[in-house]
Amino acid sequence: MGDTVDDDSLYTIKEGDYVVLKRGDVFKAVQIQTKKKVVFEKQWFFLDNAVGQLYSTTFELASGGILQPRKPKDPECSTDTKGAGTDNRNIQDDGKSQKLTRDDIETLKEQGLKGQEIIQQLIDNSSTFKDKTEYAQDKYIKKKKKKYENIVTILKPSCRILAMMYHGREPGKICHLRYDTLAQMLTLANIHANSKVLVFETCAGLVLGSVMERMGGFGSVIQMYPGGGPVRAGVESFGFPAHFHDMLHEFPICHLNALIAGTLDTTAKDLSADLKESDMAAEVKTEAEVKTEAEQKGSPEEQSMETNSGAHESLVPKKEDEEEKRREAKAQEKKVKQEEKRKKLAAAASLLEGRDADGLVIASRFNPCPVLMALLKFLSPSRPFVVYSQYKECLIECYTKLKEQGGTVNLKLTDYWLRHYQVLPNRTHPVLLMSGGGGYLLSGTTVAAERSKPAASRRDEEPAAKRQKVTETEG
Amino acid sequence: MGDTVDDDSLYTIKEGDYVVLKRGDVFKAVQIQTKKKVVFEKQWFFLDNAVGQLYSTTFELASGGILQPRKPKDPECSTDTKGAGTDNRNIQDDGKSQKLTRDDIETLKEQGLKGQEIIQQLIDNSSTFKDKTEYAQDKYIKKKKKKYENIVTILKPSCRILAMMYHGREPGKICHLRYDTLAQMLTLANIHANSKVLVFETCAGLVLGSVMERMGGFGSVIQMYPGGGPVRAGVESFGFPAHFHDMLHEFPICHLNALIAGTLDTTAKDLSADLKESDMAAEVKTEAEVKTEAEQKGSPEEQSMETNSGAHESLVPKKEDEEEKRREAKAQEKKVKQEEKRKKLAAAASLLEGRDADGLVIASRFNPCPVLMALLKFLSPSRPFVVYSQYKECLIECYTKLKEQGGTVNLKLTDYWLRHYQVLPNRTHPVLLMSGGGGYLLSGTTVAAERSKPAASRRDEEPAAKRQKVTETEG
Amino acid sequence: MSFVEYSDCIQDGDVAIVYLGHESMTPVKVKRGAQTQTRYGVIRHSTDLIGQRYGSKVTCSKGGWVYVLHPTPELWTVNLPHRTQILYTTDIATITMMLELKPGSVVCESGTGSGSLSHAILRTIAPTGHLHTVEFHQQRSEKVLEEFKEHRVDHLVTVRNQDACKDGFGVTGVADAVFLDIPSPWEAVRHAKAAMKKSGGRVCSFSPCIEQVQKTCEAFSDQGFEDITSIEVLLRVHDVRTVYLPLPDFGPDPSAQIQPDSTITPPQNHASIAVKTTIPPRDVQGHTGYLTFATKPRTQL
Amino acid sequence: MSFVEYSDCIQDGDVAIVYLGHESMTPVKVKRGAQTQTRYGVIRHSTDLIGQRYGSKVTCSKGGWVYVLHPTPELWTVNLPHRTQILYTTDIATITMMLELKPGSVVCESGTGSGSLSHAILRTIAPTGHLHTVEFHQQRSEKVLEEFKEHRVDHLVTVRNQDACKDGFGVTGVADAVFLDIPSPWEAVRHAKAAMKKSGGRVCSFSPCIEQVQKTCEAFSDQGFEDITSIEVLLRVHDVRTVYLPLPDFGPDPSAQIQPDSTITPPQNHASIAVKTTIPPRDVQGHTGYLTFATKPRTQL
Repeated sequence: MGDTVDDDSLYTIKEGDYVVLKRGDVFKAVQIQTKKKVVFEKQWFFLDNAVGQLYSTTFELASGGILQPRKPKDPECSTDTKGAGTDNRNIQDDGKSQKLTRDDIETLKEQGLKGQEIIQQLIDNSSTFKDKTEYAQDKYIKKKKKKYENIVTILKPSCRILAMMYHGREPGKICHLRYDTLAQMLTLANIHANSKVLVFETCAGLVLGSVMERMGGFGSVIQMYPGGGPVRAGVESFGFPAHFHDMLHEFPICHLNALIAGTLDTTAKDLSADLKESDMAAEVKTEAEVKTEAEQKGSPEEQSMETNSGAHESLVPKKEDEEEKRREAKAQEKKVKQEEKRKKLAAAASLLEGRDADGLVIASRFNPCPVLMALLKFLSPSRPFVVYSQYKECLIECYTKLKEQGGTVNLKLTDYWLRHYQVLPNRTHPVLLMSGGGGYLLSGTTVAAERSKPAASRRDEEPAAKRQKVTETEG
Repeated sequence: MGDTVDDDSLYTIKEGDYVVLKRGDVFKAVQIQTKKKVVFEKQWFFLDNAVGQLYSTTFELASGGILQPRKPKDPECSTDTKGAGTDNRNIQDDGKSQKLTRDDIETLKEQGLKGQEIIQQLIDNSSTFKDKTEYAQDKYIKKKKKKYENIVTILKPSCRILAMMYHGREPGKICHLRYDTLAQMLTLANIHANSKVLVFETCAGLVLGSVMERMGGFGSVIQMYPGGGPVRAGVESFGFPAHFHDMLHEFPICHLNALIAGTLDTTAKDLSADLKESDMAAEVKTEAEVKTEAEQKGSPEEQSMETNSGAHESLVPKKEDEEEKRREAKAQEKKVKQEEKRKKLAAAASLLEGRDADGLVIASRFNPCPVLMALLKFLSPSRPFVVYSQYKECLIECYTKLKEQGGTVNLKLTDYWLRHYQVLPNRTHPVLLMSGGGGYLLSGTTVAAERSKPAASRRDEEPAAKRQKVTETEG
Repeated sequence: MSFVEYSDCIQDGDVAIVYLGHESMTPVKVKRGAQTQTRYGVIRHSTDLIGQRYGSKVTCSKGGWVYVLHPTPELWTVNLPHRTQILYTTDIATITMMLELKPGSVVCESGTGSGSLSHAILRTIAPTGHLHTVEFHQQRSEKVLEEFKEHRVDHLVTVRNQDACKDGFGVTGVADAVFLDIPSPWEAVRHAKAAMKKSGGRVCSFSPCIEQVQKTCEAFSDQGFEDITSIEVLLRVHDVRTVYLPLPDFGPDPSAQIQPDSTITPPQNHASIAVKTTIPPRDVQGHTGYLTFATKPRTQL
Repeated sequence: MSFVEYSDCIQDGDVAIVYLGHESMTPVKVKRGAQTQTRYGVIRHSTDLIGQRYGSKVTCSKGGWVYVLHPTPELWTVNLPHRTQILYTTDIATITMMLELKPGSVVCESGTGSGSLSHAILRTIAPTGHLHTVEFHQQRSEKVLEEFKEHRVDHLVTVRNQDACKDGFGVTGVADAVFLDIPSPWEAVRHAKAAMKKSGGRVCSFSPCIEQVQKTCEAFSDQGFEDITSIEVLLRVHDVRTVYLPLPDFGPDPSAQIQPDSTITPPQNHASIAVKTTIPPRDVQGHTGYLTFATKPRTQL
């Protein structure tokens, strides 16, 4: 039987918590820090008052950036619309239908009117509102609400919320991986507790965090990372309990060839130069900085990045006499960290060496084919894998290579079509705007490796799918 | 003001008419020929009784393959369902719910019961029918109707009906061009009366016929054809009045290079060898045979083709003494036909030589890029063109080539998503089965040819679309 | 120039489409002596447009240049002044085929709206067909008639300012096809039937909401229409792009070092491959409306 | 073997998936001494299966061979005996994420049906969660419990044979998430609310028809649920193919003949190019159902 305790203390917002702010369909992940200004949807405020409140509480923004818990069941939907016209034959669009001027509205705001009240004022002062169709009235209110209502809800983070947040705010950071596609990946890779999963991603840590959430702290996750250090900003946003991090391992792919060849010596104190160097570079940086660097390497033009190298420079000591001591301490610290790193690498390597992982998830801006071919070697037979790419062509390459090489079955190249609906009395229809694409997946299952066999004879290994057309051949 | 005559004589089925048979969603194009057995949906019958009836009449199939006009408002939907269960909790599927055996049903048929009556018998003898949900009952009735109702409707052909017919029955013959995609092509190419349109297709003539229907006999269509002769089986099925054929011209693409170079001499009696040869080959064949051959050339494995080479062989004379005469007559006939062909070619060439066509439509199994690049030369500036391909990759090639070369604007690579709905009280939803894909279109507009300019500087000619992502460049 | 027949050269009084760049166009009424301001500078109608061939490149005063295109219903659809929600080419193309429109067809339409579909209908039914279009909003019906005149298609169309639900289409027994784009199409179904030929024809109703579709299907069925089919067609645009995908660096390959020929350089850290592909726009039109088609059978009188 | 934990080798009593070829699989209950007949010949459980590693190739008596796969909820979904319409992986994956399921989640489900979703839920909430699943059809509820035992997940699940609309889920205030797949989900909404934790949770209803969605949304709203969202997710499969496109023959190119080097042979009549592409299956699943999600807020008691 599961844990059915329903104790409020589990649901209380505490200082240091990672939370998600929500207004309408817009999300933002932040950490609760007192006296720290947060900017969300072009407004700034402090989260101090959230501490001690329960998760999922909605707050009103008062002046001075103060949050005030909103009373439950505020009359949110009670905007008085005074009847709707049945069509719009009598509406003339002359731009003069609103009697309130911009200045009037500013005055109302200064008088302390709340969003809801301002909207009511706008409706009362609109000469055309009551002639609009119900549909048009609804649209009008929604638009105005967005503009004048100052509320924010604080949520506990989850894979669902963070995936929707990244997709909505910063799709470029997660390779345009849409949340429903991520959902498919987690299921297709059979991610669950007590398994050993390999993850290769450049999605800000979102995919890694999602895998960890689904494993609930049971089992092991090995993050195969490119570049100077593992990217985990997205993982932090999940706000996992500390013990979740015990299951997380990391392995730099720059040692992958050595590992595969069996020449990686993790007992040696002196690891190959490039690892040491990249480690050194990574060590003196904060997690956030590493992330920034790692992402920038691949996409130097990325616009939305906050670069911040101040931390590094502040380490440079001011006084000459302290220099020596610091240098020594730093060297010592460096040594300790290097030893830690070595142990970590050794642990990850030993997890990989058995070549008995239970799942593989790839979602990156790298060409996926070489990554997939290298990492598949580490899976047990009869285990699922899934590769995401924004581009179908990349997965066609993977598919072709796998068909040539054998060792996998149930290969499937897919994408998904996500449609949202507006369900309202007499106004039900698909939402007018939809996502253009959610990316592509290639999924499959490993099987026992073949005794080497010419590729040509492989064709008949899998009974061919019913031929679809004359001029086509499978694979 | 249009022709608003609503005279029944226009709507009477006559011998020799090209018509379309319809049952449910299934169509078949046939010609009305008396005493000729027609096979449709696994049943055979004669169309003799249809002559003199009005188009859109529904017939019952009586014994001996005789058609009998159905009385209007036959109680089609009155199957008595005796109430529906609200869910299926009580249904046990033991395969014993139907008390009528197969033999019983055959007996009923022999007794002359009509489809509707047999279905009612099946319902009355089903122990589970009344416990089924309304939804399940509906499904059951539909299934049985399909099996036992013997009705057929005779329709006047149209682009809509023929496009749906080909897509449903023989998509391989029309390069899997879905009817809604064809609809887009006709509109994107601005097909209308009094224009001059180039068509290159290997879609059995369906695309050509659709273009002709939209031109209503006004203007000219030049069919650019590959291989031995133009394919027009699909055009015949439209049953156009004779004068429509006056606007139709044909040009074999094997002379295209010569035409472009200005070296095609259509006044010479002796045209280049390959044309003559292919003409000769085509002459002694019926339209249908030519079509068969032309299609088989490209797709030798096509299964659904009815090959019929009897006609050719029957021309071989039996008696020695008649041989001479026939040979002479044939030579004469050949000469006349050759002259006819020459004139036709000359006419088509002179239509093309002005390079002032108003539209271009390409839909074939050939790699479209060379076809498009060659045929675009014959359009006036500011005219639309549209290329269909089953494969997006082919149109990416066209797009890239056009961007390099210039001379076109408004390039758009598109496809379409077609969804059918079941609209029934409390059972409204998208149809559960849908078409996987309708193919891709590249459309655009010609503009005045550029003075030659290096491709590199072309990039800035068209203000770039908003860059979507860092690692991408347009085009 | 006319919307139903091409001309080679631009003439005084034409409506031309000035192509400014990717998805940026503007319609211009050509008038001797007039000027049009664009972001590339001024276009002088007398010298830059009149007498030029459609499709020509025109250099503006600031040295920038544009193309001048012959109008078509499809270009008009993306350039017309919006007075209402309009129908776009994807739906229009489907409607045109499924209503079996062709030269000579007589068509009824309500409402006219901004005339987007009307122009496409006129293009297809010319030169021998006729469009009866009904618009209840007076201003709009006047405006659209003015446009029909400017576009030289007014001889093919009758515009009526009335309510199709109450007053029908103003004609009886003449139409091959009827199109409805009004809030309560089910109220106009019997008028649609009355407007159509005794021998039958095709009808289409466009509605954004499924409840409208349900009521309309019921009305079609009640009025004896057959083959009632509701569909939805969505356009998907594919933007052609070349993308550069970095290749992962797995470090030195010990198995490769066995080879004596060490002149082969290992792959560079930031090597990448170029892939020609298409990407979808981030947000696309997810719904315009449902199209319900039906056939009016021969009426027994 | 268990559906919530991998094993390396096949043991007596396991359920294994025999992979026969593209989209052709069959589940097998492994039993010492038993045999399974396939189109490639007989598989002898004692020698061919027991003790073998999952994922191995097994040669059948006729010389043909198959792979034996470890069961997963996803393989089960495409291999299970259908006793009802079932949910497929595309909807299941969406439901799992949008209900925020994870190890430890307590979930209520009705109806159990053929157990397709149930197995996926159990996989995700193990080892510390629990599933309360309600099925009104007695035979089905017995059958699915038997399967849960065979799949070694019965310790994680309680199966109840009752009507969720009338009798609810048999638990109060314990669920993090509730899933409804019943003909009248709106009748079960208040029971769903009662089953859920005071602190709130997520709920989902799956319905094929839009009218069901409308009534369910209303019920959710009436019962104070928030963030009510209806979506649809469709799977699109792309079959990878190499296609050969013929090149057109435009005849001899006079401009090419100018070149003195005539050794270049003109393109052959039937030359073609190969293109690596994907094609869609001819017919695909066009609709399964609408998924309506909502959040139960904290209940003030």
